Amino acid sequence: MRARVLVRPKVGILDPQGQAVERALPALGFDGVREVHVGRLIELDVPDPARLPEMCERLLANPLIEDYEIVPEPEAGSPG
Amino acid sequence: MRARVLVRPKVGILDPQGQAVERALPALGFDGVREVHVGRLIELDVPDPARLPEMCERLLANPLIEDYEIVPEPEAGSPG
Amino acid sequence: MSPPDTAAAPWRELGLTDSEYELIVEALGREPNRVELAMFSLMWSEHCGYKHSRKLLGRLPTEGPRVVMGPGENAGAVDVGEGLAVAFKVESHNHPSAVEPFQGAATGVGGILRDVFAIGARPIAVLDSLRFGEPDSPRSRYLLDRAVAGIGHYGNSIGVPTVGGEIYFEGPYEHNCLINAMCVGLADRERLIRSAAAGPGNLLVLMGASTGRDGIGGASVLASAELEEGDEAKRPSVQIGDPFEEKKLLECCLELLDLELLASLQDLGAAGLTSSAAEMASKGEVGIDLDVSLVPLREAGMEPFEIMVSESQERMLAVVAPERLDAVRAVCEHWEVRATAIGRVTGGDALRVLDGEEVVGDMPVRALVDECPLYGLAPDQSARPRYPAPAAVLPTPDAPAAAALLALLASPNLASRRPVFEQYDWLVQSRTVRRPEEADAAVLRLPSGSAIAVSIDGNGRRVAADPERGAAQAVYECASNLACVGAEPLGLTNCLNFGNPEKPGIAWQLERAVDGLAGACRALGVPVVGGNVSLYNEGPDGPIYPTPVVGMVGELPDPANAAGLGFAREGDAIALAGRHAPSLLASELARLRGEPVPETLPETDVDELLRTLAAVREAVRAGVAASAHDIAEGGLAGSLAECCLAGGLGAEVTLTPSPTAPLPPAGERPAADPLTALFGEGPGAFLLSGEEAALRALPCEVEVIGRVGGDSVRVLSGELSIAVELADLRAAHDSGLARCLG
Amino acid sequence: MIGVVRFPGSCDEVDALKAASLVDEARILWHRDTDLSGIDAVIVPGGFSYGDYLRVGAIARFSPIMGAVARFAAAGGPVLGICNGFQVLCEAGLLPGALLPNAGLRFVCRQLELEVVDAQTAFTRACEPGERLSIPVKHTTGCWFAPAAQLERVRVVLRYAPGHNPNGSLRDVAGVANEEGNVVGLMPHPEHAVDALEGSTDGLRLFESMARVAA
Ligand SMILES: Nc1ncnc2c1ncn2[C@@H]1O[C@H](COP(=O)(O)OP(=O)(O)O)[C@@H](O)[C@H]1O
Ligand SMILES: [Mg+2]
Repeated sequence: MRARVLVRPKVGILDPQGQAVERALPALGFDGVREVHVGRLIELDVPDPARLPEMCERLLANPLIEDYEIVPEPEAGSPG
Repeated sequence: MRARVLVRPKVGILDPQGQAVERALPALGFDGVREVHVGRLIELDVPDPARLPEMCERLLANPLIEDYEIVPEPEAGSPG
Repeated sequence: MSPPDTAAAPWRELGLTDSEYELIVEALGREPNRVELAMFSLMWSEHCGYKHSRKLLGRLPTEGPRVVMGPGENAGAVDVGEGLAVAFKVESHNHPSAVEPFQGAATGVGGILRDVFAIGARPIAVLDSLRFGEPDSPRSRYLLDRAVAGIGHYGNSIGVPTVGGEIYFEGPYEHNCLINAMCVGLADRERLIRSAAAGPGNLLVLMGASTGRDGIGGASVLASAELEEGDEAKRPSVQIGDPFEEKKLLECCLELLDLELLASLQDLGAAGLTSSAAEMASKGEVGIDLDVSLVPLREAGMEPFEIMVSESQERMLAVVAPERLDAVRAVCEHWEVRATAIGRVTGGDALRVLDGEEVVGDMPVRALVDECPLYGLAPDQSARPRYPAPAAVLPTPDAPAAAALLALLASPNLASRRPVFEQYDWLVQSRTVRRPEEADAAVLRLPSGSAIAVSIDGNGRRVAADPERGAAQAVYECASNLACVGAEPLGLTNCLNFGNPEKPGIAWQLERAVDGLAGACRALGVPVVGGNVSLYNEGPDGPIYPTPVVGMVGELPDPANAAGLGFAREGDAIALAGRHAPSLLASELARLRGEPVPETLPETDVDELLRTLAAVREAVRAGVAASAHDIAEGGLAGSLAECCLAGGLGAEVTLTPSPTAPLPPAGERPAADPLTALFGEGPGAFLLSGEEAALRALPCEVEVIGRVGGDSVRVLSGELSIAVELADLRAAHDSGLARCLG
Repeated sequence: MIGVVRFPGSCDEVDALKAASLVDEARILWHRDTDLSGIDAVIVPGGFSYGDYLRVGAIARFSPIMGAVARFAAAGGPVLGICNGFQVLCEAGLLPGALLPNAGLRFVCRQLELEVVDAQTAFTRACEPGERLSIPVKHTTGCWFAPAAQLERVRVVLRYAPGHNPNGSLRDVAGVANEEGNVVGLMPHPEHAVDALEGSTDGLRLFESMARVAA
């Protein structure tokens, strides 16, 4: 199955990248953009999607400071 | 509206991060994972979702090397 | 003893004993409220209060003609002439790094940088001292990889070069790695600023990042009951570093000081606002009113105690005269640094915490800062920790000498540090005249045309063997590294990384080690201008090796003459300078053979060591020594191989050990058996290369033992001989650490 | 007069200023400045502008001074981007291609050898084609890349000498120019190779080239 893993800073964790983007946007004429957070996107073909959470905990995300979310990829929604 | 922007390396562009993840997984007991790509996830509240493509072209992605995809956030799927 | 009843006695959960709690009640004349309890528990912790170490630290010599600032300020400083001062300090970030090595190490660097610019010095160099378990453990390799990346991330991004450091891998650090970082700064002597708050009516201005719940950790037991079950787990206690914010803050603070807009300045480190405000008030003998409702927050709904103890990074606290506030704000706006007046200096003697109108904490400053109980140690040598013997690496204890040399060079403790220091920017700021692996100490030139040299060292295994002599040797090793580039020591900083001092065996290590440091500093005439203490470094298998890490700064008149460690010219004579008293006790070879830590180290002839240091220093300054390297890990053969590799030249050397190694008559160089002559270690000896007659004339014990030349290293030592191609040595030396970094 | 841009987060601007001062007068330009009058050449220096957050150079390219730098370049003014400055100029479209993470994914600080490919640009005029220069690199995102369609037209100025490519860049490219040759970007740091005590003086060649133009 092809899956997407979205990794983002945990709520309350400093997210300097998100802040930097939020501060840069007004200068480009994009006003009013709020709550910007920058994280990672990992896309992968996995033989056994049931093992994705473990893979996230151990490698793809840092559970101390990041949350992750597993999204089956739309075009490939059916189990591999 | 709350939206997600997924940014990934264009097809054919070197993705050493994806490769590194792919190489690291077998050692952790995750075999057979393929086609790993690592990109960026940007989540944000935008007053005017119509302007998101422009924001991506100009700032959030580099069109020379990256593709982007705009996804309205599930819980907030209705247009702002 | 009954199990701690934390509901009824929350102070226990916060690490305070019942009797300490009583003292607090006495000092306040009432029970502390939650805010006060949180603040006391941190101020009276080992980390802030130095409960178990303060008495001992008094034994270190801290005075000298060149000292500008001694221990007690955010960093120490020494005079380097022409109106300039060099500030420096080493600090540990061991526990945060064990939890999250990248951020732990990164914020360790961020924290020590703030200490240095808090006194008005521009950070010009970072050095790191790292200890991990054996690299065959995946966890050690992970910690190494991430910690090095974190140090690089912070230092590289902020534009301060990381010019040196050291790394050892030893079993006892497996569960408790050590991440110590040292920062060196440069300032006009007149510009240095102290942290004492002054001038009742002056404003307290918080600069830099907003305040979140970072690092609240233990104090979260105080959160009010309204918080839902399970919320605790969501509270991140990991501190995240933002070098970009700190870069702006650094430039902003230095400009504010240039414009003389600040009355005092203090960084926010452990215990956040609590410790910064309390320390500033205590040193200035004033009171402080601080309103938490004015503190810019990153998260909604933070309670006053959380704001007071948060360890959010990249923040500084300044005292500003009210009429200068606008000027301060203008500078901060230029650098895009947030600045908020959050309180003021008062004439009283209390630290008062306000939440708008409401007083939520009111404590005598003295009680917070000075009345923390100090404990004596109960040292007991018979309780000294026994450390398990390391695994044997050499195939046979009597492996041929050449095989032993190759194994030593390939062992992670001796192998090339290139895979690590290439991840650090060691050249930004254009001062680095001797870069990593080029010389025994990093050399940084000063605007005056002279230069400083810096080195950091501390071999825990040797201290475990003999805390007093081992600690003294860390000082000698730094001084030796400095001598090799022609530098004379000016001052020293140290970080005492030890186990639980409440255990008599650890207390013994700590006390002996401090005595060893103090004795060596006195012998060399080098004052201690600052340092840091990190105790309770223990894992399930026991304590770490006692690890005093010493950072030393010296000066040299002409950076162009700073010798490299590599042989420079074919045909040069190779001289052994100093009273080389090699011993295999606690050596790297003993470790590779799987020998346990011994229970003593040989004594050092300090008078001859002093003579040798001076002779080497002068030889380098005069250009008599084309290269200089001290004999340390790996013994004479290991150091010789390093000289050859660094210079890309081979060497031929003959040693004349005695096969039986009898005790020497008084005053003579002690003889060693052939193996010990090759690989034995001990302070005070150097390998110099240069013109033979000039080397022979050095005013210390000196013996010409061979010549530079060829493509191989050939050593004869009694019946033992080594002949190894340089290429094979290089392959071994290059592989050792690279292997660990995958 | 050579102007050296300072963004919040720049690190090597003082070093670039010192190096430039060896060949001409030089001063710092704050990123909010938009007036380049009196400036004969611009250096966009190394460092971590805006923390390199989001993508290296992505935020800095929108800072006020970059509009002025673009106009200055369009009018033929010489502009040199070093490391982070190179990344900014690529992001701003003043130079072809983009910089990707190093193949090894780690920061690399190393003294290495370069070969001059194009000695006709504003910053290599004092060099000989094929000349070797010893100049250090230090970066995490230095793997230069351009799509095939663009690649053939790119003016390559400097290459890593065989065996010296630290980041996996396409065709060993270390530096490129725009078509006119007045805008040049490179990953290595010539400002850190202007003093024998620090290891090399080969970087001076680029500054001397610039001085000829600026004069
Ligand atoms: N952790 C580190 N960070 C940066 N440089 C390091 C580190 N470890 C070692 N180095 C550098 O590598 C070189 C060799 O280190 P080492 O063998 O420990 O020296 P010595 O034997 O003199 O103590 C020195 O220049 C040192 O500063
Ligand atoms: Mg040494």
